[in-house]
Amino acid sequence: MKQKTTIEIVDQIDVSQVYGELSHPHSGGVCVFVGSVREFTQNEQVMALEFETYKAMALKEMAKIADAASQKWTLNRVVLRHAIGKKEVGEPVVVVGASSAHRDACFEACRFLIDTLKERVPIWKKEIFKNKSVWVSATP
Amino acid sequence: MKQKTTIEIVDQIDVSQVYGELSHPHSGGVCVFVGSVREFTQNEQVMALEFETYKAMALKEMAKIADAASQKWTLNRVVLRHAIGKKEVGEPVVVVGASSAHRDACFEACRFLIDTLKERVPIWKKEIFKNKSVWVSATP
Amino acid sequence: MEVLLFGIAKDIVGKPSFRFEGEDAPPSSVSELKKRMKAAFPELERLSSLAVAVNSEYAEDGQSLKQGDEIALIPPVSGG
Amino acid sequence: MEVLLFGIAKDIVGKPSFRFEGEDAPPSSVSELKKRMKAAFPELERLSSLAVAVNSEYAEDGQSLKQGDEIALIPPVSGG
Repeated sequence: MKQKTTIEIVDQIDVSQVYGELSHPHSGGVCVFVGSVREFTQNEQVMALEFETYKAMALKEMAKIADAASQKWTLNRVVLRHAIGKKEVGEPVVVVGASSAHRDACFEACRFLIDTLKERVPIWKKEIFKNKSVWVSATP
Repeated sequence: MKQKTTIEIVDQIDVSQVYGELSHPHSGGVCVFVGSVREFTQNEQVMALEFETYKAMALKEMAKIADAASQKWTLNRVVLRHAIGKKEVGEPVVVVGASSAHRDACFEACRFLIDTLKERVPIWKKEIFKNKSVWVSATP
Repeated sequence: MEVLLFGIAKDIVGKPSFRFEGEDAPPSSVSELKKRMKAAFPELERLSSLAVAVNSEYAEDGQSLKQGDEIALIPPVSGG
Repeated sequence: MEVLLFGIAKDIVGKPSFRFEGEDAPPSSVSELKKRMKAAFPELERLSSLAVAVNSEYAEDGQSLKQGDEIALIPPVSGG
């Protein structure tokens, strides 16, 4: 059976839809990771995050990550979805997940999806503080 | 801040509510595991699962697992929810999750929650096949 | 003294609880309870494991039992 | 030859794309592109890393560039 993959860059993430996308009659386990805007970074209060992307490339990289995951593990469904634009504290910015027959595969794949997304996908995050804003990880 | 924990045994799981329960302004990451009824076990077709529990004890054990997790990791929210009764293929039967500032803690805690739940919580699952039914793991 | 039964233990005994009554004294410890239940229902020997809960907590073999305790047999769990 | 700019690279250059035009030939390889961009905008040297994408794929330093390629500077990514 062909694995079904959902790859998206969106303005707003609806977290409630991901389980339906990952659910599959041959899957006993679904693992989902949601990243959201945290109020504090190294004790400084974050007002919001702003995300931008090189969309054509980001979608290609996300598809490569899904392919790599489905070569490493036997997965029935994979989702990678990232939001762009301005996000307030508490808002979801990324959701990734996988479903598989047994839980080992979906846990390991889910961790791989978010780790590799953060390493490779061309998306940039600016932290907006009260009196300044900073592109995250841009400088040493 | 006190960690908020949700511990429940229910007739039906609504997977869409769990993100709202785990979301927290100090959490950058949420990890959720959903276990559902799989169509095949060792190549035999499963018609349904039937779950029963010793509820008073199950709730106590689930609360102990949440406490143990929040001692091992710094978590903002923890959810353990299990369904009982008859469940068809594809239906969710268990959802566990945790949220934390960084993703390491929520991934590790989520895995611990489901592994320990499966080891210790007094819930029993009967697999209903076409011509027989079997209490899972009951005999060697 | 009543013993709550679940899952396969309930099927083996044929009812959701079992009562020690009559002339014999009820078992005074977890290990005695297990021994007497297995003697009365030999099929319990076939299980991968058999634990006992006292007042809805797992109990060690050496734990003593008293009237009024809530006692349950816990066959191998299989949640999730 | 146009170079797409994102994140801090866009801020450093001050616009969303940069064009090599006029008398100088455009850069013929990824490494030459990086060298010339850093010479024109020294603040790019401060970045933790600077990658180049050609036709929306990460490109090695040795890769050659030709007219019509879609070229982009990729400063350190920070999604998720």
